Amino acid sequence: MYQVLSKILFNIEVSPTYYKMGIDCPEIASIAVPGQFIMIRVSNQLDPLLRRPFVIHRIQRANTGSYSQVEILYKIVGKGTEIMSKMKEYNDIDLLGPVGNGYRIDSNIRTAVLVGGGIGVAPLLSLAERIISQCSRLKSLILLLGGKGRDDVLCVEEFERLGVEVRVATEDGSLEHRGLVVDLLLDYLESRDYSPGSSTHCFACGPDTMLKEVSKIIAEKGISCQISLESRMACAVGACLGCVVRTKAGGDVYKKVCKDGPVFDSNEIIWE
Amino acid sequence: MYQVLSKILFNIEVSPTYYKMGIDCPEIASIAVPGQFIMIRVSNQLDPLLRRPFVIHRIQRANTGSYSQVEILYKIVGKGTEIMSKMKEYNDIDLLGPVGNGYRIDSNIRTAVLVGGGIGVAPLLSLAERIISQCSRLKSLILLLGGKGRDDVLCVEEFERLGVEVRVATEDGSLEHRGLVVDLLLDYLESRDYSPGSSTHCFACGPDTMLKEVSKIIAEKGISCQISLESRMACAVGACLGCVVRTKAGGDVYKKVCKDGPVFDSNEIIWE
Amino acid sequence: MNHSPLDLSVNIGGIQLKNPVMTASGTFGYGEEYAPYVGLDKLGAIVVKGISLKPRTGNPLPRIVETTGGMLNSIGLENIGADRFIEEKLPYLIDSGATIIANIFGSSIEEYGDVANKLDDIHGISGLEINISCPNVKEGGMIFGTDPHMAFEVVNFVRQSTKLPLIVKLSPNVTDIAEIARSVQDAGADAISLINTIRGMAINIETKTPKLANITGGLSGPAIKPIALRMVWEVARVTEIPVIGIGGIMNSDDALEFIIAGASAIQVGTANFVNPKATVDILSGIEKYMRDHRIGDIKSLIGTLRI
Amino acid sequence: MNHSPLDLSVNIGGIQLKNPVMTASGTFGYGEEYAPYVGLDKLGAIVVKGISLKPRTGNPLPRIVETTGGMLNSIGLENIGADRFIEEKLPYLIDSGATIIANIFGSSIEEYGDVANKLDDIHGISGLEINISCPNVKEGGMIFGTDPHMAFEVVNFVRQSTKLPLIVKLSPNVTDIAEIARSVQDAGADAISLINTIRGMAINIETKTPKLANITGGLSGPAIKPIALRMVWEVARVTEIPVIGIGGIMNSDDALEFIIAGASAIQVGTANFVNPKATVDILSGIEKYMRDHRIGDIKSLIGTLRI
Ligand SMILES: Cc1cc2nc3c(=O)[nH]c(=O)nc-3n(C[C@H](O)[C@H](O)[C@H](O)COP(=O)(O)OP(=O)(O)OC[C@H]3O[C@@H](n4cnc5c(N)ncnc54)[C@H](O)[C@@H]3O)c2cc1C
Ligand SMILES: Cc1cc2nc3c(=O)[nH]c(=O)nc-3n(C[C@H](O)[C@H](O)[C@H](O)COP(=O)(O)OP(=O)(O)OC[C@H]3O[C@@H](n4cnc5c(N)ncnc54)[C@H](O)[C@@H]3O)c2cc1C
Ligand SMILES: Cc1cc2nc3c(=O)[nH]c(=O)nc-3n(C[C@H](O)[C@H](O)[C@H](O)COP(=O)(O)O)c2cc1C
Ligand SMILES: Cc1cc2nc3c(=O)[nH]c(=O)nc-3n(C[C@H](O)[C@H](O)[C@H](O)COP(=O)(O)O)c2cc1C
Ligand code: FES
Ligand code: FES
Repeated sequence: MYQVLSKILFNIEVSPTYYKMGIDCPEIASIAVPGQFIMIRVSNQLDPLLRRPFVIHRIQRANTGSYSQVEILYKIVGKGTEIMSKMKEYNDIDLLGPVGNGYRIDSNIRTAVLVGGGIGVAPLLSLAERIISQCSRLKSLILLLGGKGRDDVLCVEEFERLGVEVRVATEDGSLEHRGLVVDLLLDYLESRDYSPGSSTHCFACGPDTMLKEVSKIIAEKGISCQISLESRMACAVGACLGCVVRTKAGGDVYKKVCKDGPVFDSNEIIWE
Repeated sequence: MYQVLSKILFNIEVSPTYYKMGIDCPEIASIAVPGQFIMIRVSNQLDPLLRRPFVIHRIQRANTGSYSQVEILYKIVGKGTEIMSKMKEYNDIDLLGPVGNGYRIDSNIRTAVLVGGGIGVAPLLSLAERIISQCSRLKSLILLLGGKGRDDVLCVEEFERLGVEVRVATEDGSLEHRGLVVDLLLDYLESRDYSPGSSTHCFACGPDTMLKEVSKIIAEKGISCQISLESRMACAVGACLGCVVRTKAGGDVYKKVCKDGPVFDSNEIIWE
Repeated sequence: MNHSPLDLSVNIGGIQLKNPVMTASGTFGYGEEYAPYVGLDKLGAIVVKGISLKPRTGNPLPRIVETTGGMLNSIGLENIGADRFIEEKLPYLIDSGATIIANIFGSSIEEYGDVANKLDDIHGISGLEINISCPNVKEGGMIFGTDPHMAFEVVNFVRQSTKLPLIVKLSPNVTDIAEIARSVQDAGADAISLINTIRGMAINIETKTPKLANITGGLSGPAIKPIALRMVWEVARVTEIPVIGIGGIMNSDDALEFIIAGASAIQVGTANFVNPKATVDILSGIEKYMRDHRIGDIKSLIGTLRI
Repeated sequence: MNHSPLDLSVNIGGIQLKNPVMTASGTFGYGEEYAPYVGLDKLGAIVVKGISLKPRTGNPLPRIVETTGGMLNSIGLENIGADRFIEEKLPYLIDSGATIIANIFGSSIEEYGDVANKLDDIHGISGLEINISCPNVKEGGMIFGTDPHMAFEVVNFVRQSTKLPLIVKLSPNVTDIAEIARSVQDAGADAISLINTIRGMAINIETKTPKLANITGGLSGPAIKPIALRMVWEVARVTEIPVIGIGGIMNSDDALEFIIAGASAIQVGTANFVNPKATVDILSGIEKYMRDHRIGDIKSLIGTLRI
C-alpha cells in the first residue's frame, strides 16, 4: 500500500452528478486488482478532514505497456465529492492505495453475472476486463444494471464494447425495465440463460438494501456470490475499527471492511 | 458595506511571495476610498474559517468610465494567503466591503509624504492617485519605501508613473539606502525638501514597529500624520471587539480598528 | 401544503419569538452593526453583547486567534455598561422592530442583581439572558457556572431582582451539564441557553508566548458543534423549561440538529463573522426544510430525536 | 551547530523514549497496520489499542462521523483481549524494535488490576497507559476519570498490581482537570497523558436519528486542539510527574505547542488517518525546529512558555 501524490489526467462529468477521474499513479495501478479501492484526500486544509474511499473503476495501461493509470467513477453526494468534481487536470491528488481485498476470480468461471446498482457499477468494469482476460472457459458474461433513472445508468457502452450483455432496470422506467435490478436477477435466474453450478459466479456492488436482496436470492440458488460493501472509514488500514461489519466467521464477529473487505462472500455477512 | 460574490480578473505574482489580484466588483469599487479594506473569504469550507482583511490597493475604472474594479496587493504569510495565491482568474471570490474609514484627504495639502514598509505600500498607491486628483495645490508628493530586501520593495514604477518621487531603503542594502525607512524619513525632515506647516501631511502604513517610530518622529515635528493599523479581526463590522486598539480619545479607551480605523491620526494611538 | 403559511413562532419562557433564530451575545454587537446585511426585525431575537453595571475595558490584545474550524476569543466582556447601552444602543434596536434580549453579567452576585434590576423597567427589553460563565471575583475567581450551588445562588438572586423572563446561559466547562441545568431551573430560570465558549489556548512557537494576551480564551465555531449538541441533548432531556441551542451553528442543517435534539430556539454566533447573512440564511433554510418535510409548525419538530 | 547531533530523548516516568513522538491508543492499531508507512522503531513509542482482560466486540455501527475539523468515534473499545494481544500482536511489535506501551482499561477497579497484572511480567512491554475514561459498570456507569476520588482508587489499585511504569490517561470531560491530575499523581502515577476524546454528538436531520448508533461518541482531531493544549498547560503547572500531550496534533508546530506548554512527549491520533506518515513527519519537523532554533536537547524546550 502506498501514499502518493499523483497527477490528475482528466476529471469529466459522464452523467449529471457523476464524474470519472483518471489519475497517473503507476505505483498503485501496477499492483491493484478489481474491487480494491483508494483513499483520496480531498483538501489540503483540515475541512473536510478524513480521506474518502473510492473503488478502482479501471486500471489502464500507459503507452509503455505496464499499468500506470487508475480511474475512478464517482457521484457527488456531499462536500468531499463536490470538491473533487472541481479538481482540474494536471493538479496533484493525494492517494492511499490500493486498499483492501478485491474480487477473487476463479479461472474456471463459465458464467459470470455482475449486478450493479447506481454508482455500484464502478468496480464492475475492471472486474469484467479481468474476468475476460483470466477465465479461458468463460461462456457468458452478463451485467444487470439498475438505477433510479436513465442518468444513473452508467458505462453501458464500455461494457458492451467488451462484449458484455447488459440488461438495465430503472425505477422510473426511463430506460428499459421499470423496476429494480433484483427483478432482473430473478428473471435471469428463471431464464434458460442461467446455468446452475459451481462455474457460475455472481459479483455484486450497490446499496446495502440491494446487496441484502441479492445475497438472499443467490443463497437460495446456492451459487457463489461476492459482494462489495461500503462503510464509514477513518484509517482504511485496519487500525481504527470504525468500518467493521458483522460476519458469521467464527460465530458473530466484526470484520473490517477496509482490510478484510471491501469484497466479501455474500453468505459471510450478518445483515442488520 | 456589501457582501458580494465577485469575479477574479487576474491574480499574478509581482515579486517572490507577493501577489496582485484584480477583482470585478462595481458595488465596492464605486464607493471605496483609499485606506478602506475588504474582507475575503478564502475557502468555501470551514478551514480556514475567518475572512482575511486586505486593504484596497487600487480602485480602477472600467471602460464604461465608472469605477468597477478593485485591486489588492498581498504577501503570502500563512495558509489563507497561500490559498489565495492559487486562485485563478474567472473564479468567484466572496468579499465584504468596503470596510472602515479610509484616509482623510485635506484638499489644501501642498506636500504629502507617504511612508510605506513592505506590504504597507499597498494602500498608498490609490492614496497617491486620490491626492493627485483632489489636491489642486499639491507641490510635492514623495514616497519613502522600505523593505527587507529588493524583493520587498514593490510598485516603484507605478508610483513613478504618477510622478511621485520615490526613495527606497532596504535592510540588506540590496536596493538604494541600506537601512530602515525611518532613516529616510529623518533625512527627509532634515532636508530642504521638507517644508513645515499645516499643508504638509504624512501618511504611513507598515509594521507596528515602523508606525510607532514614524509617529514619534512626526509628533516631534508637529505635522499631521495618518497611519493605517493592522489587527486580528473576526467580524470587521464592529461587533466582536476583537480588533481594538488603545487610543487617547477620552482618556484611554479602546477603538475598533475595523470600524473606527483602520486609518487613525498617529497622535491618537497609545503604543504598547 | 407547499404554500400554506408556516408557523415558526416559539415561546421561550414567556418571550414570544417570531422564529427560533436568535443571535448569540457578543457576536452581533448591538444589532446595528449587522443591519446592512440582516433585517433585524426578521429574526427571532437579538441578544446583545454582555452588559455589566459599569463599563468595562476588557482584556489586552491580541484577543482573537483562529483555530481549526473555530476561533479563540478573550475579549474579556468589554462593554459600555448598562447606562450607555440604554441611552445609546437601545433606541436604535427598538426602532428596528427587533425583539431584544439583554445579556448581562457581574463579578459578584449583587452585581448580577443590580444590572438585572436596572434593566427591569426599561421599555423594549423582552427578556434577560444571564451569563454565568464569569469569574466570581469575591470567591477567588471561581466561575459561577461551574458549580451547581453557586449557579443556584446567582440565578435565585437575579430572579428576585427582575420580573423579566430569565434565560440562564450555561458554561460547557463542566463535568455534568445536566446537574447545573437542573440547579438553575430550580432557582427559577425560565429558559436555559447553552453553550458558551469552551476554554482553550494557542501558543506562538516562535516567541514561546500564548497567542492571546490573556493566555486562555473561549473556543467557538463549528469545531465545538458536536460538543454543544451533545450538551443540549443532555440538558433538554432532564429539564422542563425551554432550551436554546448555541455552538458552531453555521447553517440550517446545524440549526435543525439542535432543534431535533431538543432546542426550542437556537443562537448564531461565530457564523456571523464568516457570513454576515448567516442568520437569515439559516432562517430560510429552516423554512425550506419545513416545506420539504411537510412540517407546518416548527414546535412539532422540537426534541423529535428518535433513539 | 547545524550538524551536531540532536538529543530528542525523553524519560516518561521511567520509560526511556528515543524521542517524544508517540502514537495515540486506538488510532494506530497494533503498529503493524502502519508499518508500510512508518518505521515503528523510529518513534518514541507505540501505544497500542486499549486492551481489556477479555475480548470485547464494541458498539454497533455506524461508529464514525466526520465533523468540522474532527471526527466522532464510538468504537466502544472493541479489542481482542489481553491473551490474544500477547500471542498474536506483541511478537510482531517486539520484532519491529518499537518501544511498546500497552493501553489498558476495565469496567471495574478489579478488572483494571487484573489486566495490569497480566501484562506485568510480559517481555517487551515498557509501560502501561491506563484509560480511566471508561464507565465504571459497578457504580452505575459513572466514569472513573471524572471523579477525583474514583480516579485515585483505580490508579492506586493498578499501582499495586504492576511494577511497570504507569501512565494515567485523563478524560477531558471534567470541570477541573488539574484536580484529577493531582489525584492520580497522589495515587502513584508515573506520568499523565491527556486528553482523551471529548463527548459529542451528531444528528441526521432526515432520519432524525443520531449519526452514531451509540448516540454519542468521542470527538478527536484538530478541532479539539485548543482545549487539549489548555488542559495540558493547566496540568503541567500543578504536577511534578511528566505530562504527555494529546489532542488534535496534526503537524510539528502543533506538537511543539504542547511541548512548550509543558508536555514531555506527545501522542498523534486522528492525524494518522489523514496522513499515515504523520508521526514521522512530526518527528522531522521537530528536528528542523530544533536546528533552526539551536536547541540541542528537546528537554530544554519542555514547559518554556513565557507568560
Ligand atoms: C470501499 C468503498 C468504495 C467506494 N467507492 C465509491 C465509488 O467508486 N464511487 C463513489 O461515488 N462512491 C464510492 N464510495 C462512497 C464514497 O466514499 C462516498 O460517496 C464519499 O465518501 C462521500 O463523501 P462526501 O464528502 O461527498 O460526502 P459527505 O456525506 O459529506 O461525507 C461525510 C463523511 O461520510 C463518509 N461517507 C459518506 N457517504 C459514504 C458512503 N456511501 N460510504 C462510505 N463513507 C461515506 C465520507 O467518507 C465522509 O467521511 C465508496 C465507499 C467505500 C467504503
Ligand atoms: C486592515 C488590514 C489591512 C490589511 N491589508 C493587507 C494587504 O493589503 N496586503 C497584505 O498582504 N496583508 C494585509 N493585511 C494583513 C493580512 O490580513 C494578513 O496577512 C492575512 O490575514 C494573513 O492570513 P493568512 O491566513 O495567510 O495567515 P495566518 O497566519 O494563517 O492567519 C491566521 C489568522 O491570523 C490573522 N492574521 C495573520 N496575520 C495578520 C495580520 N498581519 N493582520 C491581521 N490579521 C492577521 C488572519 O487573518 C487569520 O485570522 C491587512 C490586515 C489588516 C488588519
Ligand atoms: C467574540 C465573542 C464574544 C462573545 N461575547 C459574549 C458575551 O459577551 N456574553 C456571552 O454570554 N457570550 C459571549 N460569547 C459566546 C457566544 O455568545 C456563544 O455562546 C459562543 O460563541 C458559541 O457559539 P458559536 O460557536 O456559534 O460562536 C462571545 C463569543 C465570541 C466569539
Ligand atoms: C478511533 C479512535 C479510537 C480510540 N481508541 C482509544 C482507546 O482504545 N483507548 C484510549 O485510551 N484512547 C482511545 N482513543 C483516543 C485517542 O487515543 C486520543 O486520546 C484522542 O483521539 C485525541 O487525540 P487526537 O485528536 O490526536 O486523535 C481513540 C480515538 C479514536 C479516534
Ligand atoms: S477504516 Fe479504520 S479499521 Fe477500517
Ligand atoms: S473585527 Fe470585530 S470589532 Fe473589529
